[in-house]
Parts: sequence; structure tokens; C-alpha cells
Amino acid sequence: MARDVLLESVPDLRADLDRESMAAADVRTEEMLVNMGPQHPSTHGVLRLVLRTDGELVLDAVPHIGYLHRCAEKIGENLAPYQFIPKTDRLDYLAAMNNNHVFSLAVERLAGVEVPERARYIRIIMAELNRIASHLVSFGTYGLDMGAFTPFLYAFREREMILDLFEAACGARLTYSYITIGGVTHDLPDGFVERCREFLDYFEPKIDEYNRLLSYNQIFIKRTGCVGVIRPDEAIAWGLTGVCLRASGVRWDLRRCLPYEIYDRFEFEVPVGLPPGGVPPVPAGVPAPKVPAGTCVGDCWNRYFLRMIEMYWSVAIVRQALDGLPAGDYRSKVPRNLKLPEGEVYFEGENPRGQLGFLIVGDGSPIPYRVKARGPSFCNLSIARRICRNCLLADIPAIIGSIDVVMGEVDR
Amino acid sequence: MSPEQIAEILKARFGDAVIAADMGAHPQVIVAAGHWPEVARFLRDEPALGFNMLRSITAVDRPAEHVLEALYDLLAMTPPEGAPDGYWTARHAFAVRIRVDRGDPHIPSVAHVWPAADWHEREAYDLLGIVFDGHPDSVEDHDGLHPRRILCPDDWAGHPLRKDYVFPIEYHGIPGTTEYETPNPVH
Amino acid sequence: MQAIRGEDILKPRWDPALRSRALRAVCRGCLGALAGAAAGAAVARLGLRGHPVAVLLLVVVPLGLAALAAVAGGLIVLAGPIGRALRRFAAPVFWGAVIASVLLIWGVAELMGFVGELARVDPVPEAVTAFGGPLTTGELRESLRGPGRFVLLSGLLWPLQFGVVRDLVVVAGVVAFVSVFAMFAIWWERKVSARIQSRLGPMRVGGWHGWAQSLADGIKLLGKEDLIPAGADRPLFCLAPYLAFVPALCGFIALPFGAYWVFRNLDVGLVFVLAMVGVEVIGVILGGWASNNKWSLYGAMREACQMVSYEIPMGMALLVVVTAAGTLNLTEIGELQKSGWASWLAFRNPFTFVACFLYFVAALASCKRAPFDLPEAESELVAGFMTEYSGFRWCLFFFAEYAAMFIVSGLATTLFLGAWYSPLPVRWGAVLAEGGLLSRAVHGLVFCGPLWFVAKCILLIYVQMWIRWTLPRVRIDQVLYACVQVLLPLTMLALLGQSLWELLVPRGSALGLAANAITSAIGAVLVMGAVGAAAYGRMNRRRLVGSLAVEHLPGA
Amino acid sequence: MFEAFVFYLLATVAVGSAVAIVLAKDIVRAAVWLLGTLGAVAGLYFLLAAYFLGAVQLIVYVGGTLVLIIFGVMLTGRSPWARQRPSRWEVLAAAVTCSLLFGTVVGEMMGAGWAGSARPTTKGQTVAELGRELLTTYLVPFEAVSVLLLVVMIGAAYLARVERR
Amino acid sequence: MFAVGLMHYVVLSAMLAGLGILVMVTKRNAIGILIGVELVLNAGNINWAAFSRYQVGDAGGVIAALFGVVLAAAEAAVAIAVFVNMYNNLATVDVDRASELSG
Repeated sequence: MARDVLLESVPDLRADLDRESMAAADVRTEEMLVNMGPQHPSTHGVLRLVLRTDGELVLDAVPHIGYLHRCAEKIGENLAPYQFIPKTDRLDYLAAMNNNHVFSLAVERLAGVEVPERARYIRIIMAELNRIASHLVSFGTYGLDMGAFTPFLYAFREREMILDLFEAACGARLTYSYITIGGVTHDLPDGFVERCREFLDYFEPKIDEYNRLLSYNQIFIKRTGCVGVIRPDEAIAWGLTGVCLRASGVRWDLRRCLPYEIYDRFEFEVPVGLPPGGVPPVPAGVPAPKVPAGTCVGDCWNRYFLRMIEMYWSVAIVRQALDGLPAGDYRSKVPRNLKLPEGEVYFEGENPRGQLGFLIVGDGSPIPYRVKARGPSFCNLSIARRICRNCLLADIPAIIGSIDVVMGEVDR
Repeated sequence: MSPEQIAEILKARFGDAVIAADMGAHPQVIVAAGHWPEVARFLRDEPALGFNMLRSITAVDRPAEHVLEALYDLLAMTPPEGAPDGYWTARHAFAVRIRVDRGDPHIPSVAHVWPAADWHEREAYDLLGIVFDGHPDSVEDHDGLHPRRILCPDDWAGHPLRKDYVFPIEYHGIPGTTEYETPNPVH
Repeated sequence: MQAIRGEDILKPRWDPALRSRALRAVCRGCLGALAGAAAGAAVARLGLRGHPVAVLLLVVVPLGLAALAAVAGGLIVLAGPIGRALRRFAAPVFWGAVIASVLLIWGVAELMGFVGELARVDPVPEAVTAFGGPLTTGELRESLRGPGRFVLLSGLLWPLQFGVVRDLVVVAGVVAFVSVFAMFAIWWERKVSARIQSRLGPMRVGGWHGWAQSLADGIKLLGKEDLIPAGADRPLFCLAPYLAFVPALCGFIALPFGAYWVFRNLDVGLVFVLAMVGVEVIGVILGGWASNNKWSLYGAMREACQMVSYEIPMGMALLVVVTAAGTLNLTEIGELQKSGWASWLAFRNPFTFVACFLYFVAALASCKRAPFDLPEAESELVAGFMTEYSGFRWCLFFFAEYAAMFIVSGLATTLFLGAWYSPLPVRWGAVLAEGGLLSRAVHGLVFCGPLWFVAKCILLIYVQMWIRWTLPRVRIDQVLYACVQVLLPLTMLALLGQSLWELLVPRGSALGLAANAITSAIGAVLVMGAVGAAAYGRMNRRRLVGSLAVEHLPGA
Repeated sequence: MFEAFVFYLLATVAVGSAVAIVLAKDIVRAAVWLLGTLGAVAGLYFLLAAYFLGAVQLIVYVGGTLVLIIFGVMLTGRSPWARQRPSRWEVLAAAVTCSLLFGTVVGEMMGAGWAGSARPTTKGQTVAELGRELLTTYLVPFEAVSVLLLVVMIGAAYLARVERR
Repeated sequence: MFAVGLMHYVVLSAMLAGLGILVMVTKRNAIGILIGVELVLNAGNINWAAFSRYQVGDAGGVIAALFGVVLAAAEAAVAIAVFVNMYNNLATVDVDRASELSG
């Protein structure tokens, strides 16, 4: 590294440069390669960025991934779908419910399995609660990346309550495997609905508190506003989905645009990134948020802020689902060795981090011939190199944190 | 626009470059590898089609037919007419399948058509060994010029998702046996 | 080496075997020291009559060591009871400790006053440092003829006649203060941050609210492996922490805790303290440079930029007050503010009032506190210049940081917030000041004295912590922008306005008095508002929506 | 006696650090040794009862100039020749010259009339006196220096902000 | 021997000056030379202070020394700026290699 850097800068000195001077030559305001990660406080797991810096200025940032690669797809070719569901927990381990959900839907669509009404409502409740939990983690860790410690603790305090609800339902707190093919593994426990409503009533005012604590903080806005801007056409071309796509002003959400499960029965809005002064849609009865000056569409601040707004809407969806929760069976009879017919299906669902897609190829046996997982974090992260150019060193955590990747899903 | 119409348009435009069409649960056409880039550009730029988003690339290994497949899932998103703050709509989804010989699998890269293809193609090479020619992030080594590996280490041998892949016993001194002490994972 | 089971670690009181071993060691040390002292005394009696310093070294030092060992043994023996007592009667113990410390300080002051009179140089009872010229044995024998109860006392005080002894005592006191304060501040910051984040913070060690936590951490740090990275510049790497810590310590040389509580009452005290705060940066820069780690280097670069640029607004903001006070001597500046709240220099006129806040911001930046903690920004640079440090060296950097916090807060207190004087005019307590020991203790508690100084400093440090645990971190370009484009012009304006004010508005003129009244009223309103808000939160903490809410937690 | 002790201590530190600067191979080490010299000189000022001068020495030299120098070293890096030693002959010639210079200076001083009195003729000046002197007797040089500082500020800023290639 | 007088300071400053010149001559790194200059200036300042204390007896010497400190700081600032500039253009701070004036 040092050799190249030095020789680029001083072409006529090749002769008398020995190794020692090479080693010493790293330490200069000429270009310098810095290795950010895989162990670094703000790379959210084991992402590794190789930064080419000039002083505090980052000229180029090359992401290196794969440190968490477990070849889940190979495992998927050796397991029956109901056996593979625990593996889907490990993809985006912050939104395991959503992963179970999408995979189950894909398998059901391929094998033509019917799902009872109650199970569908329970699935929606769990998926949206998990969306809230995942957004809470991303909000807290983003505050941490910006040097604000306190929001992290608040976010985890709230998340604990959601995890308690999940634990009551399925006994697990992180990798649930709750939503499964043909329904869910257990029915809701007694008192779940009441506790859930109690939590929602407690949680909704908190979101505004977080906004006042962090989102509208001037330093925070100065750090994240108009940093790492992504144009809408770029976002689509790079295959960005979820919040990263919507923050660029593209009002696209599978729950609304290609409704799956029973999302078409619920009233909810999908917020998008807005210019300063814009007012994103929020449910009735909550204080109206307002996009402050100093931000622009598609920047880190909007990506962060959309998650806060989406939490409002997830709360609303859960409320409606709890109201409409029917009695009945929570799981249809699915044979243990469910035969997957010849053919293939590609299904995408809206995860907290974007569109999680599963392509499943069946060959008439209970074991799928090929399982492909299209992780949203994987595609969202691919634009990192594009937008980490010519920014300051302190902007790298801001950008990576706002993309909000989960390496378990990137590396699979 | 229905998948049949899309297939018709492609057949009319590219003739026998479109080898076959499958209008099942996962509508798609099979395209000859050589013509793939212009087909891709047509799919993206033709106003009637407008497939502006590449959702994923799935590579499948079919040793029985001695074939490697790459399956491109495409989506056409259109902005809302009139109301600027309306929802975007999905005009149509479609898929393209490329089948190449398992012996030396070569497919022209479409990373310059859809930048999203960059990492997907790297992954497809890494896990199944399909070489995407003209990939922007290619490296040259004893396997020839190929996209850089993305998930496995750069010096990894073989392509794990191939059906006949043999799990290495040892990698840089790290023992690689599975929990059943067998070189191939069996569950 | 037997394996340690989990419950052993969690056990609040420590292993009796270890305890008895430590006790035995301490007792042995105590006895040894006593023996040494006896031997020294014998030697002194034999030969060294003419050489007081030698006598001192031979006798007094061993005696001091013996006393220290005895105290340590007592702590070891009473650790359990202390912990239990603290757990049971927390509040009484706390307040008792406060009152006891008051009485102790004033006892020391009285003692020194007595020695001063004994030395009959200066009728004014001066404190620790200055009791005049040498106190000969003859004079001592004179004093022994006096009231008999002073015999033992004067015998003990005999070595204090040598200036070097007194200086040694005071330096030891300063070091002890800095260390103890740093430990307290670390524990306190953990508790404050925990409260802000609706946690409990350290609760186990020592029993009452983990009061011994930083003690335990210190022991742990001393036990840690002392890593020096390969390719590091070893000498510089080892030197850097001391280059950071020693100047911070030297700052206390000229920092007055009270009217007579200053080690060296320098004519240029202010400049000296500022210089010490500025010199501290060199240790940080060298540490970052010598670590041979790119993150450390980034930390060092940022530190250099930040310090060099923020010293200027800091110094100019202080200059505003200097022009108002007309001296660089910190003690004289403090004395100017003895007549109550309105006489505090922050409220002298609008410009000093503004300068107070400007100084505080610049001080935050110059001792690397959030939101200006870029040199150790853990989310960007792993730990900045401290990345490669561990164990005792890392500990020293920490001590330096907290000492610097105290120094800048002390400067703010001395120059803006009425030094060691209470908001009440000191003359109201004139009667008490003439009274006996107790009444003077009350006087010192209520009207003036080191306790007020320390209390104000700790308040300012609390504000620093508060800011740290609330705000995100700014970016390096924003730091420099804030310095060059905002703070610097503002301080310049304040300086200009202040000098014009001094020229145009005579002391005691209507305008001056009005400005003084208005600014001091604003200040009072600010303080009252803060106190009121805190009280409101305290009273409604169970109903408050937010981090302090307790009642409506699900399952609560 | 105490004063003499302190003087010899500080003088040893100052000269020793200076020698170390001469011998230092690494430029950063040299800068650190300079810290020793500057600090010792500041101590000497305090010993000379020039307190303000000592404090200024600390705040400007140690706190400012030295940081600036180390910063400059970081900015310019350890260029490949930082470790290269001059030839032995150069060092020898330089040493001879310098010792000659030292000898002549000391000789001149000794020869001069005022072979220094050990009695200080002044107690140190207070800051107030210095300030009064600065604004009365030495007003012109004072203003000149302030103008110089302004020029330096502008010039340094201009020089430093030349765009990189 | 124990009484410290003017001569002590003069000799000390002479030593420092000589060593400073030695540094200036032997170092090739421009910043090393700057360090030598600082040494010489310090030597001069010591003389100022010493003479004003032991001979003249007014504030003049101290004030001159103050000016010296200020000038040294200014000189250092400009010098560092020049060196950084020179480094950006020539990629070296070695004075021998920077002999030609081609920026």
C-alpha cells in the first residue's frame, strides 16, 4: 500500500526508497489506506470498509463482506422448508418474525397451502411488532454512531417489552421460528392482546419524545442532513428497497403496492423522504412531525427519520389487527413431508430493511432443489461505495448507520 | 401488460435469440447468453417494458443437464401519474433465464445496465462459478478473468453451491469437517 | 491456581483468606515503618542534631508510612461493617461525612493558624502553605512552656518548620486530592449517566450505590497487562501519559481553593494555569503519534487542531474578566467577589455575562468533553489516542482528563462565579468569623471557604456530564467552524465591549449598577429555573412521560 | 543555596535536552527533547523572578509553538531522509565551529567590564508594571509587533491554503 | 560557587546558542533546523532576562524577551506553513533536495 501511495505522489524517487521508509510513509497526509472493521464500534457487526483517506477526507470506501457467511442457501438445499425456518431467523436476526413470514409465504405459494384467518392476523401482529423492534434498534444504534449514548438505552428499554411479548407467544426472544408454514406454531397466550394494547398505548407517545431528543437536535441534523444523498433513479438502479428507497422520494412499499398476506385490509400510509418543511403522514392523534431545515431528500437524516414515522404506522396496523383478530384455528394441517411440486416461485415481502425475496425451486420432493435468499441489506449495502466518496471520516458511520445493514443477512 | 405480451414483444424484437418462454407461476423467457446484453438494455429502455429494477439474480446448478442457469428477476416500477405524492405502481414483473454449459459457463455482465447486478453477479460467480464477462470488478488469477469473489475469501477453491461441491477438509489450517465428521454436509 | 466459580466473583464481600493475607501484610508494613522510625530517631539523637532535613527524612517519613499503613489496616478490617452501615444508614452516613469533612478542614485551618502564631511571623492565621519562616527548636521549647495541652501537638508539628517539608505536604495533598477527586468523578459520572439513561449504574461494590466502584476499577486496571504495540515508539509511548498528567497536576499549583488555600499565590496565576491546560495536549499528541496506529494518529491530529484553536477564544473570554478585575492574580480576583451574588464578576456587566458562557463552551472543547470529544470519538476512531493504551497508562489519561475538567471548572468558578464565596455577602458573617472554632466552621460553611469552591466546581462538572450524555458529537469541520467563525468573533466583541465599558461607564454609575442588577437577576432566574425544573421532575418522577416514567410501564 | 541547586538542576535539564536534540535521530524525538529545554528555560525565568515571562514562555512556546512543530512533523511525515545522518566530517566541522563560538562568547563576557554581580539589582517586575511599560515606553515596538503578528497570520493562512496537487 | 550570578546565565545561554547552531547545521529536515532556531532564540531570551535582573534593573530586558517569544512564535508559524507548502509541492522537507526553486 505504502509503496503505491508514495510512488504515485513522487514518481521520481523509486530508486532510493527502502522498506523502512515505506513503513514510515504511511503516516502522512498523503493518501492513506485505513482498515475500518471487521471489528469496529460502528460497522454494525463484521462489515469491513477499506478507506482511502487524505487526512480527514475519505476519497473511496470499498466494502468487504462475507465474514459471517454460513452458506444458508446450501443448507436450504438439504432441509425441508419447515426445518429451514430456524435458518431464516439467522438471516436478519433483528427481524426474525418477518423472515419467517416471507419464507413461509413463499413456500405456501409454491405448495399451495391455505392459512387460517386467525393465523394471518397473528402473523401481521408479529411482523409489525418486530418491525417496531427492529426500527428501535436501528434508531438507538444510529444515535450511538452519532455519539449520543442515551437514545440507545431508551430504545432498548422499549424493545425489551416487545421481546417480552414475543417470549410470551413463542418462548424465544431473538430467533423465534414462530411463523411457520401453514400458520404459526402456537396460539396467542392468554392476556396477550391486553398486554399488547397496553404496550402500544405506552409506546406511541415515546416516539415523539425520541424525535424531540434526537431527530430535531441541531447537532444531529448538521451531522446527518444532506449527507450521503441518493437520487431516486440511482436508488432504483442499484436495487435499493425499503427505507433507503423511500427516503429518496419513491413512494414504494410492497405492503401497499403489491399487497401480500392481508395488508390490503388495513388503513396505513407509507411516508417518503420530504424536503424541508414537509409534513410526513402520521396517524390521527399524534403530534405532527415536520422535516427541519438543513436536510434534503434522500439523505441520512431522512432515512433515519422514516423509521421513526414507520413506527407510528406499525403501531396503527397492530391496533387494527388486534381489533380484527378472529377466533379460530391458528394453523392449518400441513403434512410433515410436504411435497414441493415441480417448478419455482419468487416471492418478496417488505421487511424492516427492505424487500426480502426467496426464490424456491421445487422438484417434487420434500427438499427444495434450490433456495435463494435476496437480502435487502445485501442490495442496500452495494450502494455504500457509491455514496461514501469524498466525504469526511465522521460521515462514514453516519452513512453506514443510516443504510442500517444487518450482516447476518448480507453474508447469509 | 401480461407476460405473454412481453414474451411476444421479445420474440418479435430478437427472433431466435429468445429460445423459449415459460408462462407458469414464474413467467420467464430463456435467452441465449450471447444476446443477453442487448436484450437487457431493451428490457430496460423500451418504454412499453421499462424494467428499471433488477430484483435478484439466482444461479442454479443442474448437473443432470450439464447446465448452469442464471435467473434474472425483473420489475417495472412506474411513478404515479399526476399526483406527485401518490404511490408508485408495479406495471409488471418478469424473469429471464440464461442457460450455459456447465463446462465453461460464461455470461456477459449486465452490471452496466443495472448497477444492482454488480454484487449479484459477484455472488453468482462466488457460489456457483458462472463467469460474467466484462464485469466492472473483475480480477485475473489462475481461474482466468472473473468477477471478484464476494462472500468466500479471495483464495477459496471451488464454488460451494454446486451440487458436486466437496467441502474442504482444511482451510489455512482450520479444520473444516462438519458436525457429522463427513466432508459433505448432510442434514 | 484454583478455578474461580461465578458466585465467588459475585460475592459482595471478599475472600477471607485474601483479606487476612492483606491484613497481615499491612500490619507487617506498619511495624516495619515504626521500627524504622525508632531507628531513625536513635540515629538522629546520636549524630544528626544539626541536620533537620536528615532527621525529618529519618523519622517523620517512616512515621507517616506507619500511619498510612495503620489507616489501610483499619479500612481492611472495617470494610464489611462500613459497607453494611452505609447500606443501612445511607443518608445519615452521607451527611455525617459532609459535616465531618467541614469540621476536619476547619480543624486543619485552625491547626495551621496555631502553627502560624507559633512561628510568630504573621499574625494573620494563614493556611496550609505559608506559615512564615523557620520555627526553631528553641521557639518550640518556648511554646511548650505554654498551655500544656499543646506539648504533643507542637512536638508533632516540629518538622513543619522547614519550607520543603510544608511544600512536600501540600504537594502530597494536591496529588491525593486529584486522585480522590478523579475516582469520585468517575463514579459520579457513571451514576449521572445511569440516571439520565434510566439505569441504576454501579450498585454492588462497597454496598451503598457502588461507592467503591472506581476503587475496584483502579485495582483491576493496575492488574491489567500493560500492552505496548509492536512498532510503537516505546519511550514516547511510555512518556506520553505522564506528559498529559503532570501538567494537569501542576495546574493545581496556582489554583486557589480559598483565601489562603493556594500552594503558590502567583502574580500571573491565571496565565500559568492556562499554560498548564495548554501543555497537557502535548502528552495526548505524542501518545497518539507513538502508538503507531492510524486511529490514534487521527485522534492526535484532531486533538492538536482542537486545542490550538480553542485556546484562543478560551483565553480571550478570560481576558474579558481580567480587564474587569485588573489583575492576573487568581486570589485577588477571588477577593473581588466577596460581597454577595451581585458582586460576582459574571454579573459585572453584560459582556462578562456573555463571556462566562463563551468560556464554558471553549473549556468543553479544550478538555475534550462531548460534544467536542472528537479525539476519542469511539464511533469513528475506535478510542482515538487511547486506542493502544491499557492498564495504568490508560488510567493516567483518565486522571488527566478529570483533573483538566476540574481545573477549567475551577477557573470558571474563580473568575466568574464568586470563587470560594457564597451568594451571601461575607460581611454578614463577620460576627461568626471572630467566634470560636465551631462558629468559624459555621462561618466557613455558610459564607466562604474551600467547600464553596469545590461545590461550585462539582456543579460545573455536573453540567459538563449532563451535556455529554445528552448531545451527539459534532464533526471536525463543524468544530473548527464553531471556533473560528462563531466563538472567536463573539469573544472579540465581548472583549471590545468590555474594555469600552470599563472606559466609559465609571464604577458605581447608574448605568453600571443597572446592568449589574439586570445581569445578576437574569443569572438568579436561570439558577432558580434549573432548580425548579429539577424539583418538578423529582416530585413528578412517577407520573412524568419519558425516561423517568415508572408507573405506566407494562407490568409495573 | 537552594537557588543554586534549582539553577544547576534546570541548567542541566536544558543543556542535556539540547544535546539530546543534536543527537536525536528521529525528528519527533527532537521535538520532545525541545520540550525539555523550553520547560527548563521557563523554570529559569521563574528563578529570575520574571514570572510573566515564564508563564508566557510556557503558554506560547510549549503550548503553542511546540504543538505547532509536532503538528508540522505529522503533516510532513517522516520523509525517507529524516533518519539519514550527515557525514562525520560535517558533524566534526560543525562541532568545532560551535565550540569556538561558545569559547569566544564566554571569553568576551568574562573580559567585559560587568563580570556579573551575584546580587540581583531588581526584584521581579509585576504584571502591572510590565503592562504600563509596554503601553508607555515601549509603545512603538509593541505596536510594531502587533502589526507583525497580523501580517504573519495572513501570510501563514495564505501559504497554508495552497491547493494540493 | 553557590551564589548564582549573571555569569552562570550567560554561560548557559552561550551553551544553548552553540548547540542550537549545531542543530541547525547538522539536521537536514527543515523542521529540525527550525528547532535549532528556537534553541538560539531561547538562549537570547535568557540573556535578556538575566541582564535585566542583574545589571540594568528595569523592565526593558523582560519586555525585549517577551518580544523575542512573540517573534519566535510568528517565525515558527510562517516556517511551518512554508514547510507544509514545500512538502505538498516537493514531497520532501529535506532542505538539500529542495535546492531548486521549481515549486
